[in-house]
Amino acid sequence: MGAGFGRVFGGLGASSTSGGGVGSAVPGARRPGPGEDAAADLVVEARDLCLRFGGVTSLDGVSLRQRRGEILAVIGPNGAGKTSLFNCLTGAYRPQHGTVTFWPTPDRPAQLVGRRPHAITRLGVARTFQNIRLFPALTALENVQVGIEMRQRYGPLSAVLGLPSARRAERDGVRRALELLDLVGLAHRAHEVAASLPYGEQRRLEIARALGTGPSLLLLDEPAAGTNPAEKRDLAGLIGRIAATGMSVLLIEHDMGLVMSLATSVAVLNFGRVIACGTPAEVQRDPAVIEAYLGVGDDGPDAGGATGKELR
Amino acid sequence: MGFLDQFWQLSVDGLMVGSLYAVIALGYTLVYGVLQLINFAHSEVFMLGSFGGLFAARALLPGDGSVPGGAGSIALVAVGLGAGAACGGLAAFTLERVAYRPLRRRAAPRLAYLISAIGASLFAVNLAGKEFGRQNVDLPDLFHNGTVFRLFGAAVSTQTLVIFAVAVAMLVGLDRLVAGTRLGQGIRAVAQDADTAVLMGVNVERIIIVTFVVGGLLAGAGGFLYAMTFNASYSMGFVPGVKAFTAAVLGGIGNVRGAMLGGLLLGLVESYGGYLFQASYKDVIAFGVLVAILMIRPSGLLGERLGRAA
Amino acid sequence: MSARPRTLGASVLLGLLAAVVTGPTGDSDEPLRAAWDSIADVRIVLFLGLAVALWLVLVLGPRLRGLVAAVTAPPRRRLTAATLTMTARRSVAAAGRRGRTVAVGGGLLAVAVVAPLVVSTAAQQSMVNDIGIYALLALGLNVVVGYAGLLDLGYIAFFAIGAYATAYFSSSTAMPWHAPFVLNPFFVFPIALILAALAGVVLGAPTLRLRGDYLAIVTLGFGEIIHLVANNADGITGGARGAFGVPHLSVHLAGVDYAWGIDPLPYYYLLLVIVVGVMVAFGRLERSRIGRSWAAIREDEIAAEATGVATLRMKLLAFALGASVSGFAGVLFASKQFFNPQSFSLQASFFVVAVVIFGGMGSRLGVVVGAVVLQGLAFYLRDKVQPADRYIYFGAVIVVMMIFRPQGLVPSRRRRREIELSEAGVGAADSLGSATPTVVRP
Amino acid sequence: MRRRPFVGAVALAAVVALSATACGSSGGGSSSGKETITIGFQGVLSGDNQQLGLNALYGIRTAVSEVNADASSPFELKLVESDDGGSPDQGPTAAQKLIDNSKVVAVVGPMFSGATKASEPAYTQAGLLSVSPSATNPSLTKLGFRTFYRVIAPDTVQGKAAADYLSDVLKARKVFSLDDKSDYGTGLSAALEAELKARGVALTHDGINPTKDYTSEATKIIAAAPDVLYYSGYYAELALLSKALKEKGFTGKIVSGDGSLDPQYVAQAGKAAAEGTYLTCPCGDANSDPNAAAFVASFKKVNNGAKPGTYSGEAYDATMALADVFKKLGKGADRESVLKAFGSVNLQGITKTVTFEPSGEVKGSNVFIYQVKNGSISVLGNTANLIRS
Repeated sequence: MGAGFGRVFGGLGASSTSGGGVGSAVPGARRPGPGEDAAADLVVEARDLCLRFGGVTSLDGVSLRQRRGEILAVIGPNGAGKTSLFNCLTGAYRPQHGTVTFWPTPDRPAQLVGRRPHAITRLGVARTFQNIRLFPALTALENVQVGIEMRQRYGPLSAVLGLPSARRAERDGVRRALELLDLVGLAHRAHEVAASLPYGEQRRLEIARALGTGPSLLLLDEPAAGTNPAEKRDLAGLIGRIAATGMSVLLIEHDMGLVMSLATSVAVLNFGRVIACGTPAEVQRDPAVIEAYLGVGDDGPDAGGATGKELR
Repeated sequence: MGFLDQFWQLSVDGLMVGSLYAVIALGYTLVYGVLQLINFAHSEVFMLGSFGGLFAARALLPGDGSVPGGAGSIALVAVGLGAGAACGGLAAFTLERVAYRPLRRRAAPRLAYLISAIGASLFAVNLAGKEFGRQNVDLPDLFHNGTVFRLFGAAVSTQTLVIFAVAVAMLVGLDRLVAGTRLGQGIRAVAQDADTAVLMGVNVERIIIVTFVVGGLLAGAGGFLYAMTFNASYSMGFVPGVKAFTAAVLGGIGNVRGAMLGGLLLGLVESYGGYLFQASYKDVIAFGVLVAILMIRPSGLLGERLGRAA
Repeated sequence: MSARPRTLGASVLLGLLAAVVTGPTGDSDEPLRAAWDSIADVRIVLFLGLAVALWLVLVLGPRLRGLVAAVTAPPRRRLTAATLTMTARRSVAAAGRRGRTVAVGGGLLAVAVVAPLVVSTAAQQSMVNDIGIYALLALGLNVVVGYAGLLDLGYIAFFAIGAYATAYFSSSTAMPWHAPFVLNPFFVFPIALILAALAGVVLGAPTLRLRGDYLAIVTLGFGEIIHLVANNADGITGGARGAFGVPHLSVHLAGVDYAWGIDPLPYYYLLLVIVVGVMVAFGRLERSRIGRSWAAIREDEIAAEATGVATLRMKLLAFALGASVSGFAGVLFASKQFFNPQSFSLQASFFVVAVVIFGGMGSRLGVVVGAVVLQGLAFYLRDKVQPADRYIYFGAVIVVMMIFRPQGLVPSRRRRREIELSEAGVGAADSLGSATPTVVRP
Repeated sequence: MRRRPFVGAVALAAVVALSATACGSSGGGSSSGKETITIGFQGVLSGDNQQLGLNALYGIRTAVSEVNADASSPFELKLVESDDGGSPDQGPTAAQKLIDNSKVVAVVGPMFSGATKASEPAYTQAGLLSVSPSATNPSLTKLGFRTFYRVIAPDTVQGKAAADYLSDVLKARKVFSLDDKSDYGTGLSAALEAELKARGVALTHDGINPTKDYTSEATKIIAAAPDVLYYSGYYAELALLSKALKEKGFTGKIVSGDGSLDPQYVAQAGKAAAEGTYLTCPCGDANSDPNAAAFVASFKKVNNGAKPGTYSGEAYDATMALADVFKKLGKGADRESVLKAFGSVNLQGITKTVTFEPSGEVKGSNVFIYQVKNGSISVLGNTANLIRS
């Protein structure tokens, strides 16, 4: 419990990327006001998601909206349902109730609930995992290639025969993968086995792999967990650069400094409900949020999150 | 003549065989629950147990081919069961030591265990054939009073009754063991989460050995029951082994009660199927039912957690 | 120090076991007689001597090791940062390695071309029936087990489909049920390929969602069903009588007339061409996006799915590809010789799995070497031990091999990395997960 | 576990060394100055049916040792074994093994029809005589294998005679014909059923793969209430079936064929269950025929007390017929001359008189009926005579 709330919001001092407007996560969940923000260019909207495991309710009517190009951070104490929300968005879990609409382009909404994860990825929602899930025995390059190549079309026969189209696709894939590795600063590690990379680099590699799938929405699950301050700074810079390209980023993060410096808006989850949302500054002042963070006892938000303990 | 006339008789037949499948299936399920490993050599544990029990019982039989009958026969069954269980347990212990433990120490990929088991199985089958001959070995019927009572018109012989009763007693006993004792607690703990179990002070190595041995004891005793009616031979393990494994999966591998249910069900399906169609199609029917059930319930009839079984 | 008496005990037990294994044959009237006779015999001195020698070697081993290690296999690498960096450097040096691979491959190919010329006809026969066919089967199953990480225990069923398709299409006498026309077996190759692949899809589509072990039992059931139906459907397949009279392969093309016959050698070279072709084709596949997708599925299915890999479809593809190779082999087998349902037993399926794992799953060269070594061993043992005892030795060799080299004879680079990593507790070596509760890892 | 690879190498070496010590123990060298003639045996020496292979092998060994013990014999026989596991896959290799050995001038085998069909093309090509003691599939002599002979009558002969006996002597009106779904079993049941059908006997057919559990099959048979159950298959399964039927109180008669004519049938079924079972066989039975007592005695002596079983007598006869030909040919018997001379062999064997049709089929086989009486198999007589009387 040691962490004071003030320190949580102490700020990291990295430059904030301003992109979209005010965050539009909807508190009070049940009634997303009709017409509210109707004109907004949304990238994803979850409505009234409910997810239960046996008797445990993990999400209890969560509604959330994110505008295109915005960095939306989802925060909340452990067990608040953040990762469950992610898993519902990416198809890993199927909520018992609720819808998730995703706009790959503004005029083409798609319903995500009920689709398999790979189909959702194909639509343009890419994710990373809280506990890094790379393909450990593949090289960094190959890891990214897998993401890129899932959009390629050449079949087994072309591969076996070595048809020019297949070769071209293969070459393009490698080039694109190297570009992405360069973006995350891992170009020099391209041929190293993923498992051999240091922790922070693995995090970045995972982001590169996600970018390889060509997403319009990037979901990052605690990207800073377990990284040291220097790595964290690099990471913040990287996320900023990615967002600067116009990418929408949905971020789960414990590290308040990172959240406050990066996010354009913040949604706070507790006990499977959205208890607050708004700009970082608004959320910071919200009494319900303060209550939630102060009331959770020993498992409270580990202030800086730098220890990465709550990872497990 | 119709199927319905024979329904009860076929049910009795099916339940007797099914109870034996269930006893063997427990060995698969226990080991699977703890190690997530298909112990393909379990069928040979069963075979060795059945030889052990059979030879012990034969050694005690009078040489003139007569059987004592009554209490004497019951005692013989007890001796056979004991010897079978002992041999089965020893075989399972040896198997774990020789074919599995070294692999576990090396954290070998799971398929390596499978192949090691196939190798061990080949070794055991053919060595048994060498040592005990390749003929089927008969145990005279220990009970010769035939039908003891009729159940809805179906004849139930003493032999059937003894087999079914002992098998059910073992099933219930194991269920109690897993559900209600400290040992069972340990087994369930390892099955659910070995990492946590070790933190809680459970000796995982010991639990693994014990699990193998318990499975072996059951398979060995089951082997003797099997040999009482069906003779023993070096190659006897394979078919009931595959059947029992099927039964374990049918019920939800890793689930003790599922194995029992799966075994009985498989016995019944075979019995009915063999009657309704050409008997050589009964395995086709049995496997067909398995596939159909897995399509509908992908984790077997009762799901798959050993820990949840109790 | 207490380990030493225990090692001695184990060595002696091993010696006794060896004595029993090589001793006389017993029967059920005196079940322990044979074992006793083999132990209470002069020969036991030899075996105990060997046991003691083994013990000495084990005890003095660590000291001798330094000497011997230089001569024999290099010690297994421990997974350290250094190893991983080394692995990485090796990857960088991929180009240079390619050249070496080609050289090694060429050498092996030359051996494969010359080998049958210096052995007996019986050995040639075995090189076709046992090694060649099984190498082909293993290459196909390798796609399923080694690449996609799925366990298929009914693989031989597709082989049966290929064989029966050949009988159906290429002969009007082999089976009661036959096509209204007769095709040269060569034309049956594509048909069988497609039929087997279709069968793979039909079996796989509903079942591939099942977890590893459930898939294993369902495929096992499928294999048995095919086997039993082939044996029972007298009016269609000829049942247990089998299919006699499938014509040999023959070529009548642009002036070339050649017919394969009873002589195994021409079949050997045909098989060699096919095996090498399949190896090359699957090599390309492995290095393509498809191979990488399989690797991704194998290593982390959830991450693969999240990275957009259509896991189910890729698994189905692996299944169908594997099946089609098996069907292909079936045509070859059926046109080579008589077959009956015995050829498609469950044991045969197990044996193909054993070849793949023994050789090194995921490695094309490995599984072929696996077929050569295992079947070669079986052939070698024919004359060396009593036929009835052959499989005792065979089984023992498999167990010993798995204990000391669970990754197989020639593991693929990628698989070796995976296994090293899994031993170090990172990731999974196959999509079936590890059988080891993580805590017992050293 | 750092020293594992080294230990592994040692252990592997040990295994190889041990298996090497095990080899080469068989085969005695000939001490006398006699010519040595080598014959081969191809049969099922591994797998589930290996007992049948051993039965035959022991029969051959008995013959070989008798010939070699005979001082008047101008030659000594040497036996080379080749295992085909009873399966067509291994057949060609097993056959080739014997063909490659240029010393082998004739082969006893192959044993199973499937393996025969797979192996015989190679024998025919090599011109190496093969005499099967047990392959009964009727088609075998019609497939153009010029090197194929068999000392056992095809299924058709036995099936017809058995059917005649069932309907004429046992007066069966309703027969349950059960086969084991093997090549042998289906062939025999098909021949039997064809004849029974022609005679208007009511028939129920069923097939069951060899298993140990005949409980529900017994229920099925009893429910059909046949006068006679004819089982086409081998003794090990018939024994289990008899036990199951006995326990369920089957009152009909049990009849089976040559595959079950083995003292092991009684041993495995138990005397009570086996009692009264009829067995048909186109052969004389060594164990019950007083004329064959000498054979039984020498069989036991040669084979560590084992009793002759199914196919032992046939294998013995086949070997003796070969020896007879060698004797006639005198010195310099080779594959070609043996093959040429074998068709005209005429030898009183213990299972039958061995003479051949040009097709390689053994001539005029009498089918005998046996019955288990007082726990042992005894001969009732020749079907033709039994039906007449």
